[in-house]
This record gives sequence, C-alpha cells and structure tokens, in this order.
Amino acid sequence: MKIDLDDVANAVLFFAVFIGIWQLVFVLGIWPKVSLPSPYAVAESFAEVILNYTLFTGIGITLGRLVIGFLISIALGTVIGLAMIKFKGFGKTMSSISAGLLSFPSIAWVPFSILLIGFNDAGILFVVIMSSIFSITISTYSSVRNIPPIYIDAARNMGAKGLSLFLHLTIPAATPSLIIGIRQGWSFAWHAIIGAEILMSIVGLGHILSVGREFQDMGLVIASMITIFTIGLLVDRLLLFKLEEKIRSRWGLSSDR
Amino acid sequence: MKIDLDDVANAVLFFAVFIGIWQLVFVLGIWPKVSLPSPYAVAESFAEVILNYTLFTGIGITLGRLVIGFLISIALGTVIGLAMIKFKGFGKTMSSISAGLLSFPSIAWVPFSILLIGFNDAGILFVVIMSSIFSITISTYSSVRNIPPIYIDAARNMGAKGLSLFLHLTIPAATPSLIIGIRQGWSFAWHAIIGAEILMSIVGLGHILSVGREFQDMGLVIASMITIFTIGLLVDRLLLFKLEEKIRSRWGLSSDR
Amino acid sequence: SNSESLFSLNDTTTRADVVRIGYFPNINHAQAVIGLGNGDFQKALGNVKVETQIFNAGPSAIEALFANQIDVTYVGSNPAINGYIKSDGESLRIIAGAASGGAVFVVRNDAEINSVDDFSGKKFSSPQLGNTQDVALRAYLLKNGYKTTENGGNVEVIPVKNADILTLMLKKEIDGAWVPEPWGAKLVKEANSRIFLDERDLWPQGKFVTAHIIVSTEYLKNHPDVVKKLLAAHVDETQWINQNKEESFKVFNAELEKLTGKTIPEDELQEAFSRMEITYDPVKESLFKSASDAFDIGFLGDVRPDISGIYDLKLLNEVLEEKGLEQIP
Amino acid sequence: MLYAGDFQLTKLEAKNITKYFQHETHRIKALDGINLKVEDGEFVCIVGPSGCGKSTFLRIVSGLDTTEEGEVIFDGKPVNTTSPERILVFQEGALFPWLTVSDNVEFGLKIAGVPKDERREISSRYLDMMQLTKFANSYTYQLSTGMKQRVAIARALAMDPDVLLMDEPFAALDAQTRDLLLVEMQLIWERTKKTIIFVTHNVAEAVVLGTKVVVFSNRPSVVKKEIVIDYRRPRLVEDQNLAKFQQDVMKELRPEVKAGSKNQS
Amino acid sequence: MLYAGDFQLTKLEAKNITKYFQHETHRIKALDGINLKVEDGEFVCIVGPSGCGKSTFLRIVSGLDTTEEGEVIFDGKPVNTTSPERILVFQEGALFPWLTVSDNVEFGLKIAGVPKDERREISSRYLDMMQLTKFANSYTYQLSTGMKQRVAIARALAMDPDVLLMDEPFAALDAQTRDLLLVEMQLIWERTKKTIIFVTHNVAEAVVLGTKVVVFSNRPSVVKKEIVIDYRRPRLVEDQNLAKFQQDVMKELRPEVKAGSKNQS
Ligand SMILES: Nc1ncnc2c1ncn2[C@@H]1O[C@H](COP(=O)(O)OP(=O)(O)OP(=O)(O)O)[C@@H](O)[C@H]1O
Ligand SMILES: Nc1ncnc2c1ncn2[C@@H]1O[C@H](COP(=O)(O)OP(=O)(O)OP(=O)(O)O)[C@@H](O)[C@H]1O
Ligand SMILES: [Mg+2]
Ligand SMILES: [Mg+2]
Repeated sequence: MKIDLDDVANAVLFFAVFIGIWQLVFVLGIWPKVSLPSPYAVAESFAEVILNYTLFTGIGITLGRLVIGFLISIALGTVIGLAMIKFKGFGKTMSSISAGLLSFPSIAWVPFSILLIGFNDAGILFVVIMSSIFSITISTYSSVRNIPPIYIDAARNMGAKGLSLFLHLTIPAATPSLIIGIRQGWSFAWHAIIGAEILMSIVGLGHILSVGREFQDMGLVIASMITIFTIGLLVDRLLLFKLEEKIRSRWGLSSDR
Repeated sequence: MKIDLDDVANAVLFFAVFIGIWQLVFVLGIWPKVSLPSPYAVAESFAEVILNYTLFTGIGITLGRLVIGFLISIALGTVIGLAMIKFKGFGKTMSSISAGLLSFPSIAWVPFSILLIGFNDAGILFVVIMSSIFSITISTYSSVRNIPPIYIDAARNMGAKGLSLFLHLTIPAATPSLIIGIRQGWSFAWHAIIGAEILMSIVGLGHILSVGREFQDMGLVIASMITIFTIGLLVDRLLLFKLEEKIRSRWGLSSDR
Repeated sequence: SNSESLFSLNDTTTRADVVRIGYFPNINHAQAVIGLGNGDFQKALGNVKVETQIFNAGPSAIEALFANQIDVTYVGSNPAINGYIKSDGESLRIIAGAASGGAVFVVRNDAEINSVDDFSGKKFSSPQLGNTQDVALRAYLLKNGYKTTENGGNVEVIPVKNADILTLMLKKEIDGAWVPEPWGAKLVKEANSRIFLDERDLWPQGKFVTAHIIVSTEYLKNHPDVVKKLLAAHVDETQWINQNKEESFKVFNAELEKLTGKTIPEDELQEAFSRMEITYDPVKESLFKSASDAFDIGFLGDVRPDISGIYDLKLLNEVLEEKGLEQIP
Repeated sequence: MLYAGDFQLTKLEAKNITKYFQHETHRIKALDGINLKVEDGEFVCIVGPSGCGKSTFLRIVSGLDTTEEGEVIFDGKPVNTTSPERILVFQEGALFPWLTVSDNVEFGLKIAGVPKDERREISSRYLDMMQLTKFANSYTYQLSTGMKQRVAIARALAMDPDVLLMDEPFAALDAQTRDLLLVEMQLIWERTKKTIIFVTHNVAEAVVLGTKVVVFSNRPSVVKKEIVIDYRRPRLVEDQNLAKFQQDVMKELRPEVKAGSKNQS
Repeated sequence: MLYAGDFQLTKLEAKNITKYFQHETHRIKALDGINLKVEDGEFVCIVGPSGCGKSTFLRIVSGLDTTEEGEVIFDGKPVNTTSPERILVFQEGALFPWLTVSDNVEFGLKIAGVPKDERREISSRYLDMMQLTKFANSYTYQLSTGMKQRVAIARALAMDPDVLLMDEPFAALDAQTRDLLLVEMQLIWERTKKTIIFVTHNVAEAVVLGTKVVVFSNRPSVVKKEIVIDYRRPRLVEDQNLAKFQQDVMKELRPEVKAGSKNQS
C-alpha cells in the first residue's frame, strides 16, 4: 500500500493538537479529573486492557460481528433496494417503511432480538443487521433512481437487461452516491453493535465501554472511545475514502477547480 | 395537501397485513405473551398513554428537541462540509475524523454531555447534534464534491461566487444527493435522542420506551416503537420523499423507463 | 430546568440557597420518591430551594455528581464504592442509608435446581456486571465451590438488563437470576419461578445495604447545615413509611405515576417490601463485605481498595441524637 | 420467417406513430402520425427542423420509448423493447463515465458475452478508424466533444447490428474528420449492407449518404416528403452533381422553419 | 482605463498559451504556445481539427482553466479568474437541470442582482429570438438537443457581456435555424460592437461571421494562420463571393487532419 506522507503528517498534526489541548484542559483543572482524566491516565487504561488482552479480543470480536452483520446488510439491503425499483408500488411503500424502521434506535431492537433469536451472537447480528439494513435499502433505492436515464437507455440499447444491466450499469453508475450510503450504513452498524453489546452485556468493545462506565473508570471509557474512533477513521481512510477518490478521479470529478 | 389514494391504500394494506400476522403469531402462542403482547394489549397501552397525556407530551417534547437539534446540525454540518471543500487539507483530514466521530454511539456522548453541559435540554441537544452533525458533514462534503464540474464552471462563468455560488448552484445541484444524506442524518438524530432520553432519564418518547422496559410493560414498549416508526414514516412521506419526488421530476429522473 | 448551566461550565463553588438532589424512581429510594414528590423535603429545608434530578442508572448519577450537576443523590452501593475509589476517596461521602435487603435469587421451577449441588452447567443472570447483585451471585457461587465459565468453571453468569431477564427465563435460556425487588416478585408471578434464596439469609440480622445517600465532599464541607436538614427530613420520611406501610404504598405509587406514568401492582409491592426494609442505617459492615467480595472476584483492580473513609455519619448521628434515636456507631 | 411471403423485404416499418409530451403548462404533440417504410439494406437520412421529433422517432424505433398510437414493425414483428439488433447512436453520446474509452466501445460486446481478446481486437479496429487509438485508456471526461462523438460511433459500429440508428453523429466533428467518416460510413454500408437510419441537420451530408432523404415537417411532425437519391457511389461532398438533390431537399425544408417561427408568436 | 495610452485598443491577447493534460498512460500537450490578438469589437472565428484544443483555449480565456505557460491579457490585465464580462457558451450547453428554461436564461442576471421584472423581460426577448417562448417553463430534459443549445445561446446573450466566447453554438441546429441565427448574430454584433470569439467546425459559418478566421493546427496546437475576411455585411451563407474565403481556410485546414491521422498510427 502506498503511504501518503501528507496524510500521515495531517493525522499526526491533528492528534498532537488534540492531545495538547486535552492536556491543557486537564492542567487548568476546568473539570474534575475523575470526569476528565489526563491523557496519561487514559494511556494507562490502554496499557491495562492491552496487557490483559481484553482490548484486542474485544476489537476482534466486535469487528468480526460488525463485518459479518454489515456484509449481510449490504447484500440483503441491495436486493431489497433493487426490488423496490423493480416493483414501483412496493418501492414507494417500502421506502417509507424503511424510513420508519431506520428511526428505531438499536435499543428498540434488543428486546425483539432476545425474544426471536436469543442471547447470543446471532442475536447481536440481528440487531446490527436491523439497524443498518434500512440505511442501505434507502440509499440503494435513491441512488439507483438518481442514475441519469440516458445511461440506462444506452445500456439497454446495447442489450443489457436483468442481471447484466445490474452488474454493468446500475452498480457502477450509482457508485458515487452508493458510497455515501454505505458510509452511513457502516456507522449505523457501529452504533448498533456498541449499543447491543452494552445492552446485552456481551463481550466486545461496547462491553468494555460499558464496564468503564459502570466502574466509573473514565480512563477506560475514553480509551474505548478512542479505539472506536480510530477504527472508524481507519476503515474510512483505507477503504471508503480511497474508493471514493478513485471513482471520483475516473468520473472526472476530482479536478481542483 | 393532495391525498394520494394509492398511497393510503398501500399503507392501509401494509398495516392490515402486519397486524394480521402479529395477531396470528400471538394466537399461536409461539412466544410468551409478556414478551409479545397482542395487538389489543398494545392498543390498550396506547389508550392509556394517550389518556394520561404522556404520549402527546412526550411526542411534542421529543420532536421539539429533535427538530431544533437537527436544524442546528444541518446548519453547522453544512458550514463545516463547505469549509472542508474550500480548504482541501482540512477537508481530507476532517472527512476521516467525521467518519471516526460518526462511529460513536450516542451513549458515548452522554458522559461528556453530562460533564460539559448537564442534565437538561441543552445536554440532550448536545447529544443529538454530535450524533447527527457528522453525518451531515460527510454527506455535504461528498455530495458537493460529486457535483458535475461543468455546472460549477457555468455558474462561475456567469459571475457566481462565494455565497451566490453556494445558494444558486451548490445547494440546488447537490440536492438530489443531499436528500439522501439528510434522511440518514435525521435517523441518526432519532437514535441519539431516544438514546439520550433513556440514558439521561429525561421526559420524552425515549423515556416512555425506557419506562416500558423498566416496568416490563411490553405493550408500552411496542406502543412507543410504533409511535417512533409512524413519526419517522410520516416525516419521510410528507417531507423528504415529497421533496425528492419533486426534484426528481424537475431533473427528468422520474420517468418510468 | 437549569439550562443556565450551559455556559457556566462547572464552577466548583456551590450555592447555599439550593440543593440539587438525585434519585431513581425505585422502591429502594422510597423516601426520596415520596418526600421529594409530596414536598416534605422542601418543607423541611425551608428557604433552601430543592431541585431534583431523576436517574435510571448509577453511572449517570455518579457522573452528574462528579460534574457538579447535583450535590446529593440516592444511589446503589456499587456505584458509590466505584466512585469513591476512582476519585481517590476525594469526591463523595455516604451520609446515610436508604434501604436494606430486597434482593433474591430466583430459579425456574423446571430447571431442576433443588439445592446448591445442582448448579453445574447452569446459566444465571444478574442485572449488571459488577453491580450489587452480580457481586452477590458470584460470591455465592464461589462460596459454594463453583467457578464461572470465564474462570474455567461450569456455571455461566450472564449480566443482562432486568427487563430482558424475564424473557430469557420464559424462553428457558437461563435457569435463574439474582435480582433486586420488585423483579423477584415479578419473576415469581410471571416466569414460573420460585425464590431459591432470599439474600437476607446470608447477612447478619438479615441486613445488607442496597441504597444510600451520598453527597459531594465539597457540598458537605460548605453546607453542612443544609445537609443536616436534608438528613432530618430523610429520617422523618423513613419513620413515616415504616409506621404507615399501607398508606405509604399508595403515596409511593402515586408519586411513581407522576414520574413515570406507571405504578407497581399492589401485590408485587407488598411482596417486595416483605423482603426489604426502608432504613436510614447504612449497614456499614455489609458494604465493606460487599466491596471485599467484589475485589476477591476481581472487579476492583489489583490493590485491595481502602474504603474505610467512605462514611461521614456525623451529621446523621446529630440528627438521630436530636430526635432521640439510637445513633449509628 | 414471418415475412417469408412478404416480397418487399421491408426491414422496418413505422405505422402512424404519434407521440405527446407533457410540459409544465401544456402538452406538446411531437409526432403526428409518422409513416415510413425502410427496406432491408436501405440508408435512410432524416432531416427536419430542430425540435420536430427526429430523436424521439429514433428512440421509438430503438424500443426505448413507447407510442400512444401506431407501432413500429421490425422484421415483421412489432417492436416493444430494445434489442442489440437495433443500435442507437445517441445525439448526446451517452458514454459511460466510469469506463475507459475502449471499455465503452466494448460494453455491448461484453454484455453479449464476446471473449475478452476478441472484444479488444474489435474495439481497437474501430478506435483506429476513429483516430482515437491513443485515447483507448482515457476516461470520457478527458475527451473533447468531437472525440466523444467518435467514441459513440465506434461503440455502435462495434456491435455490428442489423439496423443502425444514428442521431446526428457527426454534428460535433470538424469538416475534415466528417468527410473522412462520410466515406467510411459508405464503405461500411456497402460492405455489410446494414439498414441505416441517419438523422442529420446537414443536408449535404444527408444527400451524400442516403439512398433516400426523408423530410420531417415542423412539430407536430409528419413525413413531408421522401426524396430518393439516385446517384452512384462512393459519393463525395464536393461532388457538384449532388447540389441538385440538396436543392430538392432544401425546397421542402425551408417552409418548415418558417412555420416554426410563426408557430412561436 | 489602464489601456488609455494603448492606441491599439487590444481587447484580449493570448500570449504563448501552453496546456498539458495528464491521461492514464501519457501526457497530452493540447496547446503549444497559442498567440492571438483580438481587437475591441472584433469577431474572431476559430477553426481546427477535432480535439486540437479549441474548447480548452476558450476555457482558458474565460478564466475557468489555468495555463502552465503564457497568459491571457484582458483589458490590459492578466486573466486569473472568471468574470461576467467574458461569457462562455459551453459546447455541451451546461444548462442547469433544476431550473426552467427561463430561469436558466436569467441565472446570470439574478446573480448580478437584476430585478425580477427586468430579468423576465430580457429572458423573454431572447427566448423569442430563439423561438422558444413556448418552452419558457419547461425543464431542460424536456428539450431537444438543438433547443438546449439555443437556450445556452440565449443565456449568454442575456448577460450582455463585453466579450462573448462561443464554442460551436450552432452545431446541433438545423441548417435553416442556423441561417436565421447567423443573421441575428451579425445584427447583434453590429449593434453592440461586442468582441466575439467563435469556435466552429463549419467553415462556411466561420467565413460568414468572422472579421477574421483563425486556423488552429493539429494538436499540439499553434495558430497556423489568420485569414482576414474583408467583405461587406450582412453576409449570407448563400453568397457565392464567400466561397473564395472558404477555400482559403480549407487549404490551411486540410493538411491538419492528415497530420492528425498520421499522428495516430
Ligand atoms: N422527455 C421529454 N419530455 C418532454 N418533452 C420532450 C421530451 N423529449 C422530447 N420532447 C419534446 O419533443 C419535441 C421533439 O424533441 P426531439 O428531441 O425529438 O427533437 P429533434 O427533432 O431531435 O430536435 P433536434 O434537432 O434539436 O435534436 C421537442 O419539442 C421536445 O421539447
Ligand atoms: N479535462 C481534461 N483532461 C484530460 N484531457 C483533456 C481534458 N480536456 C481536454 N483534454 C484533451 O485536450 C485536447 C483538446 O481538447 P479540446 O476539448 O480543447 O478540443 P477541441 O478542439 O475543443 O475539440 P472538439 O472540436 O472535438 O470539441 C484533447 O486531446 C483532449 O483529450
Ligand atoms: Mg434530436
Ligand atoms: Mg471542443
């Protein structure tokens, strides 16, 4: 992988400034130090959860669930989104229903997950999927409907239909807009998994965060937030943003005008 | 307002089927009835919270906070998004930071809200804003960057710059894609407010939901979920979807090809 | 509400003319629910204005206390211990008890658990990792020679919200749960379960603290007079409840309804109160024992914490003395 | 097979095609009963005033648009969907921005399942013809308008369809490139005997290419006149003998624009 | 004001303009030092092979693109940004799909703060000239290509700029509409004495309109020749006396396309 020095410099700068301000606030004692511990105390919390393996186990487990749940969401969500385009009446109704269901916070899904599936990984997957699938559905639906009709005409004209139309036209033509949706869906999935892990007290990053809160250990809370932030940032930087930039440059959208 | 009979018919059909299946499941007794009450029991819970005014007070309060918080998010988020476009380095860094911060579930913001602001409406607004602003930021950034450069060229050519470029070009040209982002941001705001009202135990719909859970009143839980669903659906149907359809028809995207 | 605090940040100075009290709409905060609801406390505090804040979980209450959003709060024992330890003993003091007892170990009737010998391979729930009931459950298992699965044993402890325990019991995904009242009563009534153990049986005189009042040290130092008046009101309310059981249920439910729109069925309330006690006694020894159990289980870090300084009962004892009641050692 | 008994070998027939469009304040009648027979292997050029409905007509023939009245018969069967047998070169190019130039040209072949090597071979042949070999790996935003139009032509030719529907394909080309392609098109047509319907606003072009030139009237359009161009091939634009045909066509066209102007006031 | 002492009244001067574009596999040199002086009130037509860099040149003059080397001097000052004094009619129209036809025409006026009534009055005048009055409230997707191009012209004329930069504005128009507009453009130019740079691939058009015709060479482009068209106005396309000028231009152009073809191989 090519490392962009500018990127690294920017990131380092950002973190340096952030930690500087934090330390300053801490030293000034604006807030009680139990509520806002020093960067050093957070580093200690980090060291602790790294040394006793809970952090990396937590990251591993949570990411595993997240990726599986999210991939299922993308697959199912796309299929539903496309069905909504194919069947207009269904699309119209489903688009509103999706908007309604997307309003449910993950906490609303938890009781149903426990009831329908049980207290296990599958239950967490259920919550993750339900919390992110409608985001994918809605954005697939809108993105595909926003494809300029001339592209569809051109492809149909050349014999594309059904699956080939979908693969060779719909997907690439909708991609710039789909990426926006996928980014947001990814965040919905994050929220859901953290929420579910907290509510269902199942091992994972969310659990670490909630243990931190329960034991009044703000160092641990902040450490898990930093972890969540970093993963979110890295996934975006290394995957989604890269992808977006590549597509934008192909479409001629990346000029610096 | 024009009422679309097809819409109404679709919605009624959907609800009829939904309640039918629910009643059937209930009658079959697949799940314990404390966990999944009958439609009738839920209707009773509805009647109860309607008669003692908690429902409509809750809706009013929650929606009030939601709308204020969300409008602030849109305003701030758009400004940040545009600043990201104007200042490229900032944009690149901020786009990733936003992705990181968007991964924070609302529960992560609550301790900070309590610390920085307190147990009050302003604290809840803080959580709502922090949970939805980055969604707006990211989608503004992406949407604006996806505007075909030729439109920007044409507008600049005719003397548009700064604010006039923004108002007369950027906003309308990015709208089809911005709507997708706003829909999602709206849902993030919903999640956040319900989460915050639960965690901070402050009157509102989230509180009703959490009381339902605390008192093991699944009727109330389901009633509040239906309320959340319905509001989400109505806002989408009456505002966002309408707006989207109107714009799509202007852009010539609504043909039934 | 106090939205002016938005820009005031957290000035550490506290005001003498206001006391901000936190509590939960729970039966073991009954004094607060009743006294703050019907104005008894305000009356007792005279021209010191009482502001209230409802919480539904310990961490928020402690966070709010630390952030100087409240001065005093009713809270469970573990959040108080954790808060005390995390602030190096600086931020808070326990100034009185509020409730004792009110926790039961419930098992499913068809789980084939008849004695402590039948726990192998079973799954039990507690309401929250590391909370009072969770510690009690784990300590109890340990005492009877069981190790939990994460320690290589064959008994699983699943911390899960009270509301979900009922569903899990009904679905037979768990075999039992150590829960606070009124959940014990509710499980017995609705989940085909019975009480395997009343936690009171494990404690001397059947007393163990489940709720108490904590105050920020800052506030205690600056406004002992206000705190004392509050404690007097607390003691009065406690006595009134204990002397007027039937009526207090009604008042409690009325106040609960104001706060949440819900009431607890009279029979559940009755049964719950039969296994607990409203008191101003902090039952110090039970807290020390509970903290030491928690440490043994591994919850409180590597160094056995010293919580001997967590109590400040001077004002409570003054109040008790003035009222001619027995003081707490 | 259906037209086994049909001795006229009619490849395409438009029967009374009518088309309305709804605008904000009023309805536009674009086509008012177009009747046109195209024999197999014919090269039909259509001319007509701007906005009269030429593109609409081609879209209907391609199967992309539907009609309120009338129908298009293709090989004896009514057209009701698109088919790679009838390829349209869109007036606006309609290239795919996510594909390189050569991938754009190969798009239809890929859909048809032509193997990669063969596709590459075909696309490079046509890109060469269009003098775009150097740009095979460029993306469309990197091309000039005339270059895009040539890619669109290459893409259609690569499909090697039965019927080519071309909507002002040379409009953005300079005179010289256009002249080269006028020759090229005639060669392709003579070699493959494709049926071609070619819309243009350039009368000289129409007369050089067409076996007949069809003049559309002003909107609402009907076929005003069909003029057979009975002249040897290959024809060159410079050929003075074609001037007479041009004048015939112009004579029919001129009043249409007048009508258009009057229609306006 | 800066050019008070400048007796040549040079409105616009391109000095040694050079432009590269990066493509996937190689770099394209589009412009190789374009030098061009345009006097105030001149009507300059540019012709050149497809893809030689005409549009790029106009974009640079408009201030939308920048150059690696060289500069454009406008009214004595180097151009470094866009200005409503120099309005470009884009080859691809670049109409805004979210606005109606009349709102598109009024866009620049709105930006300039012209009051609503006045705007409406101006837009309806130019839409009338373009025979589009009936479509004032339509959206752009409801127009034919030629109609869109006319809206783009109306939009530029409505701005009433000092300098008009027109990139093949008549390419999608039928011959008759084009002839009308050729007359219209000459009238506007004579009346307002605007400076106009007009790119076209139609040599007849260039010769009818221009005070001089500039021939761009094949890419990398330089100005190959400037041919002054010294002939009375108004000129008509039919005028046989213009044929000589056309041949002069063609003579310069023809070898360029050959070079282009060779360049390919
Ligand atoms: N999608 C559409 N919606 C509404 N009206 C349309 C649509 N497409 C075409 N029209 C109208 O139909 C008429 C014919 O349009 P068409 O594009 O077929 O013209 P044309 O002959 O190809 O013109 P040109 O030579 O300018 O390309 C025009 O008046 C146009 O406004
Ligand atoms: N944005 C761009 N990125 C890369 N290359 C470009 C870009 N714009 C133009 N070019 C290249 O620059 C050259 C000149 O393009 P330009 O559009 O100026 O040609 P033109 O003379 O206007 O041609 P036409 O008559 O076909 O419109 C072409 O080779 C084209 O590939
Ligand atoms: Mg057309
Ligand atoms: Mg060009």
